Amino acid sequence: MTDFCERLNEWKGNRLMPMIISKSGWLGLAFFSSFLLMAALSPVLAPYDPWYRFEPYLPPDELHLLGTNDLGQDILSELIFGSRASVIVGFGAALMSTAIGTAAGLVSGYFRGMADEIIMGITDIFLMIPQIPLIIVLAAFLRPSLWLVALLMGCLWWTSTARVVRSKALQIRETGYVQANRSLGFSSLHIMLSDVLPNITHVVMPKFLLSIASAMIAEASISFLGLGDPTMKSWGMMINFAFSRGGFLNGLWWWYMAPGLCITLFVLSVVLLGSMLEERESVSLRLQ
Amino acid sequence: MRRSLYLLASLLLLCMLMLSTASMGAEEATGEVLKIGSPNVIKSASILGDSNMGVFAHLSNPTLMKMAADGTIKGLTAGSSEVSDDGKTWKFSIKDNLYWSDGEKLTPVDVQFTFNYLAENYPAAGWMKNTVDNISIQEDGTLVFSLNKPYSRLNLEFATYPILAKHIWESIDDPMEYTNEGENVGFGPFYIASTDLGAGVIYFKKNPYWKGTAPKFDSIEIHTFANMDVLSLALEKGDVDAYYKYAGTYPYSSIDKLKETGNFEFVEKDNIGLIFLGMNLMKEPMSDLSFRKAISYAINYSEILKLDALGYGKVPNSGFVPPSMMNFKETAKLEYNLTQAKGILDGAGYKDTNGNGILEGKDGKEIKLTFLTRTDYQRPTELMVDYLKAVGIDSEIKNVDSSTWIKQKDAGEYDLTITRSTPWGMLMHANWGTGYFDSRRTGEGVLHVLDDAKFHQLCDDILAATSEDQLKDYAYEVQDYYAENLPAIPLYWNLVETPYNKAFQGWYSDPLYGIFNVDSFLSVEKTQ
Amino acid sequence: MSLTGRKAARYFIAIFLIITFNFAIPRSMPGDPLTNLLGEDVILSDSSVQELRSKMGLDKPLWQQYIEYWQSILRLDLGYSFHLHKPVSILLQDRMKWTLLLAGPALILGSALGAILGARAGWRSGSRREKVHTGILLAVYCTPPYFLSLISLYLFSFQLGLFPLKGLYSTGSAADIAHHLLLPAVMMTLFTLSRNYMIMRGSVLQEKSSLYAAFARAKGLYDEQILFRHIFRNALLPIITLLALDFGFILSGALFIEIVFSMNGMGSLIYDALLSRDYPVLQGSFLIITIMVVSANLLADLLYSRLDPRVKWE
Amino acid sequence: MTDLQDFMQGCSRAASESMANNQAILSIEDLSVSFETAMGRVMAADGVCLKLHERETVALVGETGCGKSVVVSSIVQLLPGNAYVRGRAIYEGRDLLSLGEKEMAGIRGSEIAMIFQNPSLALNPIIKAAEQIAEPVIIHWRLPKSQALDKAGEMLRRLGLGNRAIPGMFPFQLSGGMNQRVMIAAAMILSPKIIIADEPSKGLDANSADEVMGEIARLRDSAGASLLLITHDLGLARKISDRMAVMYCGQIIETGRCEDIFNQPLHPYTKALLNCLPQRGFQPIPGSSPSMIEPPEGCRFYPRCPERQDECCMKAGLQMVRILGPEGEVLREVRCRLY
Repeated sequence: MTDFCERLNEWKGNRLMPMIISKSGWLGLAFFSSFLLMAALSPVLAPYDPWYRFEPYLPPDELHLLGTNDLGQDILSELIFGSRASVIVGFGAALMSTAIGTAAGLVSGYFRGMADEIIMGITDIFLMIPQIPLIIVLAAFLRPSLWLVALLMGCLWWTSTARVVRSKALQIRETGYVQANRSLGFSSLHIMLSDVLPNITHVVMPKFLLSIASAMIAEASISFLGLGDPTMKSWGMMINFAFSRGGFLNGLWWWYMAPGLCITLFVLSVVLLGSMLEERESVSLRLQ
Repeated sequence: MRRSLYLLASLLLLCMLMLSTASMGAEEATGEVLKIGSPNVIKSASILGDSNMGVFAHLSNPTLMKMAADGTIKGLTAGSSEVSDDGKTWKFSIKDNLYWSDGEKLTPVDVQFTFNYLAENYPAAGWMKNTVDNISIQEDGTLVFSLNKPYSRLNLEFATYPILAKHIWESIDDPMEYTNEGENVGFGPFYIASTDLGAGVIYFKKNPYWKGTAPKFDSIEIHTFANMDVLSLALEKGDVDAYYKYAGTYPYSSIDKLKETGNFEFVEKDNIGLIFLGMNLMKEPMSDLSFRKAISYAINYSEILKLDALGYGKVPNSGFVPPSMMNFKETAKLEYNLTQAKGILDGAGYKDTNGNGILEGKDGKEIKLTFLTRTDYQRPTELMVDYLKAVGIDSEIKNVDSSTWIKQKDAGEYDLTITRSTPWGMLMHANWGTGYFDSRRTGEGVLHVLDDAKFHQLCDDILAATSEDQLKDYAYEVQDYYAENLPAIPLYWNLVETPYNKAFQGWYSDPLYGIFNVDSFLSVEKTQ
Repeated sequence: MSLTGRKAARYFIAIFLIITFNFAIPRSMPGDPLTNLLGEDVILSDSSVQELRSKMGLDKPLWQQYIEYWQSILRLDLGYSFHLHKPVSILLQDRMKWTLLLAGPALILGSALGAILGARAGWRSGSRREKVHTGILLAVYCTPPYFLSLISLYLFSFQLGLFPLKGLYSTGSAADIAHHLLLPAVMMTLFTLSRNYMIMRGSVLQEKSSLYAAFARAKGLYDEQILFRHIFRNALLPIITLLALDFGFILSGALFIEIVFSMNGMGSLIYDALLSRDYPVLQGSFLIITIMVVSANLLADLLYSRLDPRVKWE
Repeated sequence: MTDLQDFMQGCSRAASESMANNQAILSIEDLSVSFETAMGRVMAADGVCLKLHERETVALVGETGCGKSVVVSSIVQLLPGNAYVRGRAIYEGRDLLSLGEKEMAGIRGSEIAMIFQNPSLALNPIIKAAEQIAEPVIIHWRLPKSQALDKAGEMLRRLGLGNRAIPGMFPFQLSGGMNQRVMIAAAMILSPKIIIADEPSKGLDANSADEVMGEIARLRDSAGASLLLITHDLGLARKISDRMAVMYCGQIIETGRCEDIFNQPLHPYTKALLNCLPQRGFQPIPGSSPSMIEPPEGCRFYPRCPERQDECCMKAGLQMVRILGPEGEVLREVRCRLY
């Protein structure tokens, strides 16, 4: 987010600028990796089994650093296991939406003409589908699991990635090396994969990270509506139970502040990483 | 450019502060006001179309009969009620000191009109068409209902339908869709002056023509809250004076906080309704009695009581019916005994051959029960899944919203579900909770899973019973039936806690409608 | 076909398909308007259930319902809600009034302030004040909307008692309504503000090091003159498209705010209609959302081509 | 030493007189610019001294990346944030480098104007051409927009872009040459005293480059302004400028009159540069320009200099040798041990 590596209009050195990470970039990376670690090593890190029941509504003490919830389960262990849900939903939805979005954007940007028209038509439609009812519909049909929520978000949010990729593909399509390849008779699939795609990745990466962030916020909001996955610990569900089982009123602020803070920090770290990539991408673009 | 921005921001802040102070002192309504907070949000101002509005409207349009604290049925609009020996003719005398809020006198003709009108146009009263032949009025004004078959609970049913004014409702052809956000004519101690859906408030005013004991208040306001916590905050801050929830208690987790403030008292009553584990008896393995018995031993009742009801209640009997109901019979207490549960399962042929801790059914396949749950019952369901796993029964939770729950429950696409019974639900059909199990009756909240002929016969006998002790024997028979066959396993019998501000006293609670009844509003007053 | 012809065709097909979706989504949910209508204490005989179903038109085959659905849309009759006992059009009118009263100023103020503050932050990035602004708004951007609203409700309404606890109004006077709507409107503004601030800041950061900005400076423009005469218009382009895309988010954001502050606007109407499978209300409100999103996109396209002549020229 | 004597006789008397009497309008004294980057401190300019007299055109030539643009940009403080500038640039008695952004903005566009190299990028794509030309008038003279637009229209006519449609068109609708003229119009509209042109002919085809340079020269003469031209096109420099300064790796290694430098280049690098011209056989200079982070000690051209000697690469004492004319005016400066 800082701009210290402003372009050097005179310095045309051919040495590639080494990986420069701003201060906030480091912060984002640190938080991001610590949350990933927490998700991966939850069983090791968590002091207790999150499903084991102690005394309910215990305030934080040395035994339970964050106290216990309405079923007496240790909130700190729940918090640590909750990170898994965010990681699953975040990465699942982001991977899904980025994959579909990139494919759609690539095809419509590269082929233009009728393909572009159809795909852009579809994106218009997808933009207008109200999301919450779709989630309730699917929650009713299939057993509502985090994978389902991630899948659904993936199918709904590829439109913005598709638009970004399409505009980039349109640009790259006109560049010399693509025209050259086309004149050499390479198949358009080959050209798309070997030439256009690599140049698009630095546009897709920030988008990928930002969709992780919005997927996590959406998961928390859906759980707040009570439609989350009951078999899996998740921060959204913790907040939902905290507010529906008297945590808010009885001033058990640690019960809902801890997951709320975790969501914000995890999303913050992802956004910082995303914008840092964008920052580097915009700089490297201008240095060419 | 920057100066204008700061100007804008400071202006915004200023008007924010000015506004918050300006309307601090919202002007007090004239005269003595009693404000009641309720989580039962009304969606439309339709007395017969909106179930919550219907409950509140009982103050302006009282019912014919009422249920006394001990569960017996007494007259409210009716002076007295009597039934013939063969149970086919009912006689009700109507009190003659009741006047509508527009000055008209309430006459037996109004009552006759009400029941004919409801039988015709109100779906929930559709049963009257094929039970009541005709309603006639004798010269001395008593109403005579002649039925085509004995129906022992007619007076109980008449404790739920509001009496409507003939001169107003005869011109309304579809009562379900009739909404009136303005003044509703009523003959109770208060009448509905207006309903403000935007603010979620119903305003009652004193009925000028009310002849009975004079109420101590000039107006009553029902403030509905969508968010329970906000309602608790309002109660604490004194924005509302008392709390009322139809067929429900004040959330146990918020009770201590109210008690700490020191200016609240609680009306505590045994709940006729209860939380129970519903089972799909139409499907293996739930249809197997020994499997159900084993499950009944696998449940840790004291823990569920402690976690879900915070101890406000007691461990239930296998007889399902709570002690607060009429003709209660003490049946065997439900017991948490893991070894017993495993023993029964083993005896019944549910083995764990591959030793992975999950039992296989009689057909050799591993049992995987579907636990259908609604958002309000997620916590008890989580506990249940844990208890079942302890005895080797695997189950997966299917978390759905209420409409989906109703649909999939009616289609039998579940093995277990945790749901509740309301006081009126327990009294429905042949009373003592039979309405929930009799497979011949459908409804949103009922499970209709019991198609055992013996049970059906028992229900019909109750409906046709003509004398009190006959009803008593049948009641015992029903409770023994439950104890033996366990069609459903009650989780706990809980208490209904209704807080009210100490500044008011004289609350009176009845099993059906809690504190929201005519007698209560006549006796409650500001403490001196 | 000419450019506008093709664009119009695309929009027309999109609208047609979405309206069909609006018909299909409610019906694909298990249950129907009757399942959750009468309350859990009512036992019905089958005959009265059939009678109610035919009154609601649920017993007709699906394709017939679909044709009647289109006929009613063309007649601009949105049907009748059996749950709220009111014609849908009246319902939508007064609910939309409240949501617009809440989301309207938030949208306008949020995006305007977001654009200006974001531009200034992008222009003066690195200064201490800008770092503080960006930090706060980034935190708001990353918090789930409902969570922040609940905290603010607890803090301002209960602890400090500055604001009422619930509802759209209590006495109905203008000051009272404003008093009720102020906190939720501020929260909505904050969310829109944080979204636009982030996007604008990134966009200005990118535009600020362009050659035309340097040339503008070489022409003697001083500091913010460069920003607002040159960079702002270029940086505004991505904001416009994102605002149109964001429209759906604004409405769903309003849903959470309405639930937290227990206000019955469009958000809670849709949420209740969903739970009670109130088809006419769902179809009506989805139609309104579709119209608003489509018009937002049209407006964005129009504004975009007016602001950036290169689009028209293509 | 022989080149020196030849040079002495070669100077024509008339040329030196024209330089002597008019004052130096802009004098850059010991200007050093360095950039703080992650890879270390980049010394883009090192101790640059250059004088620009009234009505005079000086061409600053050198390979790309030798720091020409940095020197020029630093005069009007258009360097990016991480630049660190030392030295003075005296203009009308004031040191431009120490002025605040407010006063600097007052000078830019009205007294010192700059023309950028890449016209289609330097013009705002979504603002009409006429408006961008009229902007300095609105900013500096506070004239209403209509009057400013008229002046812009007039300016365009003087640059041969007279037809009606052009003022209303956008930069992306005009060709490179036309855009360049729009930029010249914007720079010259307030008839500034100094014009700085940063490679105006770059990216244009041959004849439109000549046309553009012709326009610049014509406007310069009519406004009586002095021109500081940055180019790597030596032919162009010879045609249009009076004096020339050759830069190499952040340092000025030779200045003098154009004709003299073309006829008798003194510094080995200038010779090598001239040999690169097509008419002299395209002889490339061996090796590549040194890094500006750790420039070589002593003479920076030492690694590639055909006439290098041992003491050339010694650290100390490489001074700018001045060769004075009969009245003491500076005819030639060269930074080389050979002289």
